[in-house]
Amino acid sequence: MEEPRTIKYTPKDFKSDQEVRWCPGCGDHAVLNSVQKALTELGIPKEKFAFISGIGCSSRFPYYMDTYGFHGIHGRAAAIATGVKTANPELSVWDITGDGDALAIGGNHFIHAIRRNIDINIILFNNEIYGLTKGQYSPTSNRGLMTKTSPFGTVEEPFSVGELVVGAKGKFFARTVDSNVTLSTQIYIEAARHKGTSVVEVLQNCVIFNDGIHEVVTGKDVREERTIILKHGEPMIFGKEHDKGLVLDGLKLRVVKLGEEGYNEKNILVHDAHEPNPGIQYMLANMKYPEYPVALGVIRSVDDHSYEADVENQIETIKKDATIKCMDDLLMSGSTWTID
Amino acid sequence: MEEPRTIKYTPKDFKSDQEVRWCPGCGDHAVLNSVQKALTELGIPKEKFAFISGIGCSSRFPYYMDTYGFHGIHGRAAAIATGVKTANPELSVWDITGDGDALAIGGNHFIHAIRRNIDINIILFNNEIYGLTKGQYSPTSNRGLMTKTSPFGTVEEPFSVGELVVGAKGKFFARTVDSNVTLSTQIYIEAARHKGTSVVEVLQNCVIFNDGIHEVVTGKDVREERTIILKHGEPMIFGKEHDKGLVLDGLKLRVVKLGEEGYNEKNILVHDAHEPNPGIQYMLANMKYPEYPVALGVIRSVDDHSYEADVENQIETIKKDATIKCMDDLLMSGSTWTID
Amino acid sequence: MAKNSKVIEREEVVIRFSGDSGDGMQLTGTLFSDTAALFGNDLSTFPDYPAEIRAPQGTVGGVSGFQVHLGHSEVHTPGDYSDVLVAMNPAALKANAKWVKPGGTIIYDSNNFSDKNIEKAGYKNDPIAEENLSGYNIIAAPISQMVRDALKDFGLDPKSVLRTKNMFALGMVYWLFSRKLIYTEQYFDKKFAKKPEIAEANKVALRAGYYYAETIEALSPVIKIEPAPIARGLYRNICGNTATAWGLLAAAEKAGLNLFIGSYPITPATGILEELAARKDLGVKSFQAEDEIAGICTALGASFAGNLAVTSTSGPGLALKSEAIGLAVMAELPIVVVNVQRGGPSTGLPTKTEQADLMQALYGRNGECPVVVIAASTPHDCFTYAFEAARIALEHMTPVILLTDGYLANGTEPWKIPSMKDLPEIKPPFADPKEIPFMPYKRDSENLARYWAIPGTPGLEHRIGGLEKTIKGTVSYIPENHELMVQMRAGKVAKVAARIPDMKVYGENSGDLLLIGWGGTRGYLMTAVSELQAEGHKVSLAHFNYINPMPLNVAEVFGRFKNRVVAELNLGQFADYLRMKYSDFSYRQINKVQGLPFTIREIKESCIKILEEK
Amino acid sequence: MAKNSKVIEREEVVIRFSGDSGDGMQLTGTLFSDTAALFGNDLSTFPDYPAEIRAPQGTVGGVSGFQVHLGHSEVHTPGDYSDVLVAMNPAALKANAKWVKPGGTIIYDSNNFSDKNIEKAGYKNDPIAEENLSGYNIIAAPISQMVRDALKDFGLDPKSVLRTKNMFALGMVYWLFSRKLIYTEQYFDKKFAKKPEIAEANKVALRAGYYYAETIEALSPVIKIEPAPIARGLYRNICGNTATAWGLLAAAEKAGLNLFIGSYPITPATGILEELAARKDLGVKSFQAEDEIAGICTALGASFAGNLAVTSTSGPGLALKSEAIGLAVMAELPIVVVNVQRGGPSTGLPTKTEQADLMQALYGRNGECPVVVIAASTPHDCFTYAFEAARIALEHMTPVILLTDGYLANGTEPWKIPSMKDLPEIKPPFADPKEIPFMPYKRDSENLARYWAIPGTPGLEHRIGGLEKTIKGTVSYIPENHELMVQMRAGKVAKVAARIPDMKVYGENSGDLLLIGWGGTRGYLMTAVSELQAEGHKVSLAHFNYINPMPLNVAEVFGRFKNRVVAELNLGQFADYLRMKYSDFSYRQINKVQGLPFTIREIKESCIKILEEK
Ligand SMILES: Cc1ncc(C[n+]2csc(CCOP(=O)(O)OP(=O)(O)O)c2C)c(N)n1
Ligand SMILES: Cc1ncc(C[n+]2csc(CCOP(=O)(O)OP(=O)(O)O)c2C)c(N)n1
Ligand code: SF4
Ligand code: SF4
Ligand SMILES: [Mg+2]
Ligand SMILES: [Mg+2]
Repeated sequence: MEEPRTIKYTPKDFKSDQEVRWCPGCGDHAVLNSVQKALTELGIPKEKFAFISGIGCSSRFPYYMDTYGFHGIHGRAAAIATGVKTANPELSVWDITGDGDALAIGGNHFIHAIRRNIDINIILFNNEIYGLTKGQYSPTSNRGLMTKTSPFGTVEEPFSVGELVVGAKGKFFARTVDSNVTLSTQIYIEAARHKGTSVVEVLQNCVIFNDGIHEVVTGKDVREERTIILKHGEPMIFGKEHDKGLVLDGLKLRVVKLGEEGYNEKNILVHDAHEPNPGIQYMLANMKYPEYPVALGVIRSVDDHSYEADVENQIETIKKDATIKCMDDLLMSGSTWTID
Repeated sequence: MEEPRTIKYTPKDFKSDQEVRWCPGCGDHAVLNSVQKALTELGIPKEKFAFISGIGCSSRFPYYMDTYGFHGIHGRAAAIATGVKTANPELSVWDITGDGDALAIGGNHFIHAIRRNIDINIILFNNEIYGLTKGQYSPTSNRGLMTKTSPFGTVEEPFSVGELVVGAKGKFFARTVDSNVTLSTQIYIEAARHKGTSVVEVLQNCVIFNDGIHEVVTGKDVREERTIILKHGEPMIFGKEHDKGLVLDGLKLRVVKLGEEGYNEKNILVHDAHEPNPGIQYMLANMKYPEYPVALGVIRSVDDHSYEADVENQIETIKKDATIKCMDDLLMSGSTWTID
Repeated sequence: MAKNSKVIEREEVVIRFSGDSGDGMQLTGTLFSDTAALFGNDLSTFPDYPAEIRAPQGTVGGVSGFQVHLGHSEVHTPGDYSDVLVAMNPAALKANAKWVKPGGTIIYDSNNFSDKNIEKAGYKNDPIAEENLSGYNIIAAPISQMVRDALKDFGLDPKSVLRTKNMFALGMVYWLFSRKLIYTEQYFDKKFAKKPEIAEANKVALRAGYYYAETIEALSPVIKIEPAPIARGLYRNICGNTATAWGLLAAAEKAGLNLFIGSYPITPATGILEELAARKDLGVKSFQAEDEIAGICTALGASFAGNLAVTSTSGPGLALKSEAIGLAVMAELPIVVVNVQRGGPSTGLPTKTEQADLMQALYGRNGECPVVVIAASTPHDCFTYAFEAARIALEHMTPVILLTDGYLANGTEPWKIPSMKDLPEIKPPFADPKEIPFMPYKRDSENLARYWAIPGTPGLEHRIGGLEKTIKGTVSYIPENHELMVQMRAGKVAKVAARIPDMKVYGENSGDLLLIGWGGTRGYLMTAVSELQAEGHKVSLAHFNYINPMPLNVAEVFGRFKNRVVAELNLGQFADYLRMKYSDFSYRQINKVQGLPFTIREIKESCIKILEEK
Repeated sequence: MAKNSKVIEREEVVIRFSGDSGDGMQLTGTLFSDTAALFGNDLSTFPDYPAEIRAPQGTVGGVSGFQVHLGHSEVHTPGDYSDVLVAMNPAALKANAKWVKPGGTIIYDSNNFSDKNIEKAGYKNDPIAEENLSGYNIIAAPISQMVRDALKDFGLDPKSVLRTKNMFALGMVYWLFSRKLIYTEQYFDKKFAKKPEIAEANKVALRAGYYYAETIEALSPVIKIEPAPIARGLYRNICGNTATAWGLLAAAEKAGLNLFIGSYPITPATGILEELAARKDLGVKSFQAEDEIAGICTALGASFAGNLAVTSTSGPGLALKSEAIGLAVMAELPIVVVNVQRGGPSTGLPTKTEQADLMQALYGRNGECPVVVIAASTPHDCFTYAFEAARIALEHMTPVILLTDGYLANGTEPWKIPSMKDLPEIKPPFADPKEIPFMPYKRDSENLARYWAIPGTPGLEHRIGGLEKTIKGTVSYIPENHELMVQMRAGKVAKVAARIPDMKVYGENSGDLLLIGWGGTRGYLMTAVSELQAEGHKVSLAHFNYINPMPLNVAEVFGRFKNRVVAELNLGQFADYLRMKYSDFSYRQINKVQGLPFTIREIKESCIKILEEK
């Protein structure tokens, strides 16, 4: 890889000339801002970014970025992005996708990208609904949600994104909220720097078809009590008054009050995002309100082989000792005979 | 559901008139025997069985069963089986699939069937190779495996079936070995009786393209030391001499020797397949030789809503109070006017 | 009701309601059509909205429209050009001005023509001037202001007040056509039973608009369109997607089978899944699949299990289903695949209409893989052809692809409600439980359908699948068996021709020119042919609903005309298909690929050109 | 070497090695052909094996065969009927007896004709009698026994000993054709360098067979086929799949691009992925995808990123790729989609050959979605047409579907090795980094290709995708823009015609009958036409490699013949296609759908029938 040029960008440098067409009030606007901010911090020249997406409201994202962009077909962003990154590992490749795009039609490419740990950054806009097709339930919609295709309530269990990521051998999982630009920006930066597949779940609001679905945990008045922002190496404390924490109780997590039952900052769990064994991270990713606060931040971030690097290495190794160096060599290799 | 007729079957009753065409020595033969044995124990009349499969060596299975059978297309068995079961919940529906069929092309249907917890029994023949297409690596092949499409060794991380099942919200996961007919039969019976999606991973030997891949743990001489057969409610003890057990060490499992370090039958972990929180089961499913014995038996079996039952219930509830009882009612419903 | 003295009668009229996506134009248009229908006019409507949920406010890209065509005689299309345009903002004017008939009426909300909005719409100067609308009847109504005034005592928030603008405009239009307000008022009473203040506000705005129109007199004369002489009976409005869903439901009831639909949402087909998901009262099992492949595969499973199985989708989704349609062909299971065509290729123009999936429906599969293909031609005959698709699938044990399109799916028209007892019986070829062993590929000697043995039936256990088989269901690589089975599958589909009606020509049975069409363009082609005939041309129409196989008398019909021209919304797929099937004839083409229906004028002009050549 | 005095010379001969799947017939056939090729014969081979990995031993379903056709003059097919059949068991005899020429030689392993095996093969009595082979030269050789004897001192286990039976049989055949053993011996020395005892055992068995044949004299006379007068040069054997892989590699080198292949294994296409996976020495990035959709989508990503991108598959896989091919059409990215056709529909006859994916390749996508379609016609010209496919894709910025088939994929023939310097240059239309802003849908005025801006290039940032766009890449629903873009995409593909060679007829330039074919049937059709011409008929052959677009002179060529007949391995897809494209002509058809190639006799008989009609 060549050295990053030292270029200073502002978010405006990443804005394309296209009108942004999301509904006023849609959470997608904030995500766009956060990503544009994050890119300015990476020291990567603009032309090295490729934004790939599927189909959905969120998947219109690449049009609004003044980078290389490819608006694909529904569900296939992870596969297209995998091809881009494998072909050219020098690009910073982003996969922009929705809960329907990534987890319904695109579920297979999603889990396989993760399994291979190819170095792409997947931003999954989870509004728990199909926005673009005007409001059908998605694989992350909760049981009972009434939508156009579930007028009497869905009878399906939703995926939990973090759980599926871990189940597919995921090495990086983070969660953020659309409107929290500061946290989001930080997470996108970490995702971009992580080598391997990074999955960031964004709790995103669809004002039109599923308004306020995350409000119960992300609402202004409640969010400090109902979410916890995890930071590697720091104790798992949350609450408006920083008065609550997480501890292990046997094999389960438990919310405790600092200063009660003998709990204090010292015996609260310390977040280890780098632990390869996903045990606690798995539980953290799965925490649900009201039993637990919902975990935000980088929940898991473990270094491992990345696919495209292994591919390049294997090629380099083999090339070194190869007797076949070009097509003419290949054509003449093996058993041949001459007619004269 | 109607009462099961009290019919006594022998395995022969489930053999079709078709010649079995697997390679001599293939593990599939033993699976066929085990399943045919298991069916005799279920008290379900023969005509109520439907065996659905994808494409692969293993997927030829339905031809050899004298039941209703549908040999589908590659990867789609779970979807077809879902349709069969939703349409007619009275059938006992089996999905026969391979590691390629279920986890490569069929990965999406696999995780969605599991998420919905539809009451089908998925038997996944895991030979860690594509058999029918003559030996390419699969999503369960270990890193480095040399095959026709990875002549220099694969650079991909394999899925762990149990981990993926849990990640997809799986409620039933078991593992067995093709050649262990007694254990397998027992597991198939439990899978069939479980209401919801049951996934049984069979460590299956492909004599032609991946011979002996499981031998290191399932070999006659070593299997007692390198596998553990889990039974709900029983302590996790294994070894030829029943002298080893599993304990929890912090958040990790550890193999201990009974009679050493103060360990005895009493303080060995007791298997709880019914615990909804997958914590320990997840670790058990993921145990790998040489660090651990490989877990066999029913690792997870948790009752929950099953999709087809919820669908039927919703329909029944709505039908009860509905004003529209037939098509003529529907045609005349809402706003209409008369021209005369 | 109308006190205006000047009243003129008209045969037909086209009205277009147009505004921002948030302006409620779809509802406005629907309420207007309902009132017209209840009055007894024949009508046809078409909604037209942007692909984005909310495209940027005030821009042309964000304009949402609803066109209504009503008449004293039969109406076959929503109309090309409008007599009246309601434009809620400058963008709406920009998007539609060129589609107003010379001298037509344009009502616009003058409060919304701010400089900012005018610029947003892409105008440089005064829009009316820029559009050169001097010969038109332009009504600049301060609608926003007037609803604010009318509702000032309601205590509603300003947003809610402005949301009634559409009703003010509707009131004006009602006055213009001297229509009753009562049906619309009843709608609000019912809809907002729990929010009576909202119901009242809308009704007040509606009446305010009506009286405003009466007052200003700028709108006179009042236009009257007498009821159409339509057949007696009970009517309702129906759009193509609902009609499709209902046709399938009717077929299930007639066949005595449960209906299963396995689908994945996609514009413009989603309405079918949505309607059927709501039909739990009739026991429908609606399965929202994880993707299109699972949609058809669950349906195939349900078909195997004995349901009437359906999957619905649009172009890209049909592409994804191709492999599984092949399995359905090989397994010879009944299944209906509904494809609501939209603009392509790829994601294309998802909310627009087109007829470019014909070749895909006919040939988009590996191997020799014949299916029955039929196409609906009006919103309400989607019912008929959905029923037909199911009937053919079940009685002939074959997949059937039903083609509709975005225009039919969303368009509505009045429909004389059929009675279930008048629909034909459907009798699937169930296997005889006594004929043991069951041979899955034994066929009915007449129509070549295999028999259907439903899992759960004792003694009929059998295996089917995608590999080539003998009659007994044994996998077979025997060359002659394969060829035989290929021919049997083709033959089975060909035999369907015996159970479909002959092609009936619209117009004289012979002549100078036969206009040929298929699917959703029928209204336009019929109207064009009617007008051409009225003008003395020897033109008739052959419109196809059965595409594969085709009616048995087609060649004969074609032979009776001097020229043939195929009009379709693609580059000529049906024309090419006819060249294959009826290669003795030559075919001219009229094609349009703009995401829009034909206009009648386009068709007529092309026909006249051909007629004049000779 | 051969001491036998009676020697006859033959122009050509067909030999079929046949046995159980485990009997090593594929290797035997390959070794025989290698020796023949090194001797200088022209040849063509075809392996034929069951779909099951190991079908039940001893049954007809489990028979694996390898046919070799070698000649003193040009050889175009593996031959219809064989002169010599080697049958390692009764099932092999059963499967092949009817394909031996009257009076031909049949060598069989008499030790393997036990009652049990005879019954397994489905014979009731003595197979020789039952097959009525009295006029044949039947050699009952106790092969099993003789290898046991020959290797008794080797200390090998009985299984390994019996595994050399095929070499004994091969030795006999070598004697019969008076061939050298040396190449085969060298093969074993190399192959089993680390297991010299196995190498030796095979060599001993080979020699034992050779001397046995010499001894029994039953095989006399020895048959000599002199070397063919083939062009001077360096040769190798190559099968279609390897040739395809190499053609793509050559194109990548010529274009100066990296080669990326994203594929999912499927019979009979897997060999292409396997060959390219082994070509890490040439830097190939081979991606084994999770499914066919990921195969093409990763390839599209790689194409976007600037690689020569390829995906390879067979029928059902092509169906799955349809939607993404549409995206490639819309994004106008270069990509080669190789489809190795097999028996369909659905899973069909996966190991058999067929030409029934033509319509799918041409039309199997939603919307107006044109791609370039070309077809290879011999195992070795898969190289040429794979290269052509890549050249067209890259230079015209379009997806290209390359059709081969199971027969080409597995068949081998000698190939005069080309030199890279003799292949044409490939110059993709890279965007000029100075022309800013980059307009993704601006086109080359001559061939209508858009320009290719590779991510990583400063200043050329842009967005593409599946929604309809303006020339600038802005999403657009403007009706006229859509129609224009539809026409541009169609026009771009049509313009490819200017860069492909004219159709050259094989035979006279005019005549009574033009036999028309496409793709993998060429060898059969050429041979049939040669023979017909030799018999005095005015028949020529027009064989198509470029299917869409077609060469510019086709209509002119067709017009020079009184009759046209289209021969293909399907129900008439190319014939129908010609009816669409060249509707001024009428076409007869010769069709076969048996999972098998044509026989020359079939073609000739059908042609003669047509010729006699007039
Ligand atoms: C093959 C295909 N199937 C279906 C669709 C229709 N479709 C477009 S987006 C979408 C789902 C969008 O949901 P999500 O991914 O959650 O994105 P959001 O709009 O909520 O951001 C669907 C079903 C399509 N465009 N293509
Ligand atoms: C659409 C499609 N793609 C690919 C194939 C080729 N194919 C058949 S089986 C198979 C994989 C088989 O592997 P697995 O599922 O593990 O089954 P096994 O043969 O090992 O039992 C593949 C790639 C196919 N038949 N259809
Ligand atoms: S529909 Fe929902 S997700 Fe889509 S743009 Fe509007 S608010 Fe956002
Ligand atoms: S190839 Fe392997 S998996 Fe397939 S039948 Fe043979 S041994 Fe079994
Ligand atoms: Mg969403
Ligand atoms: Mg396998």
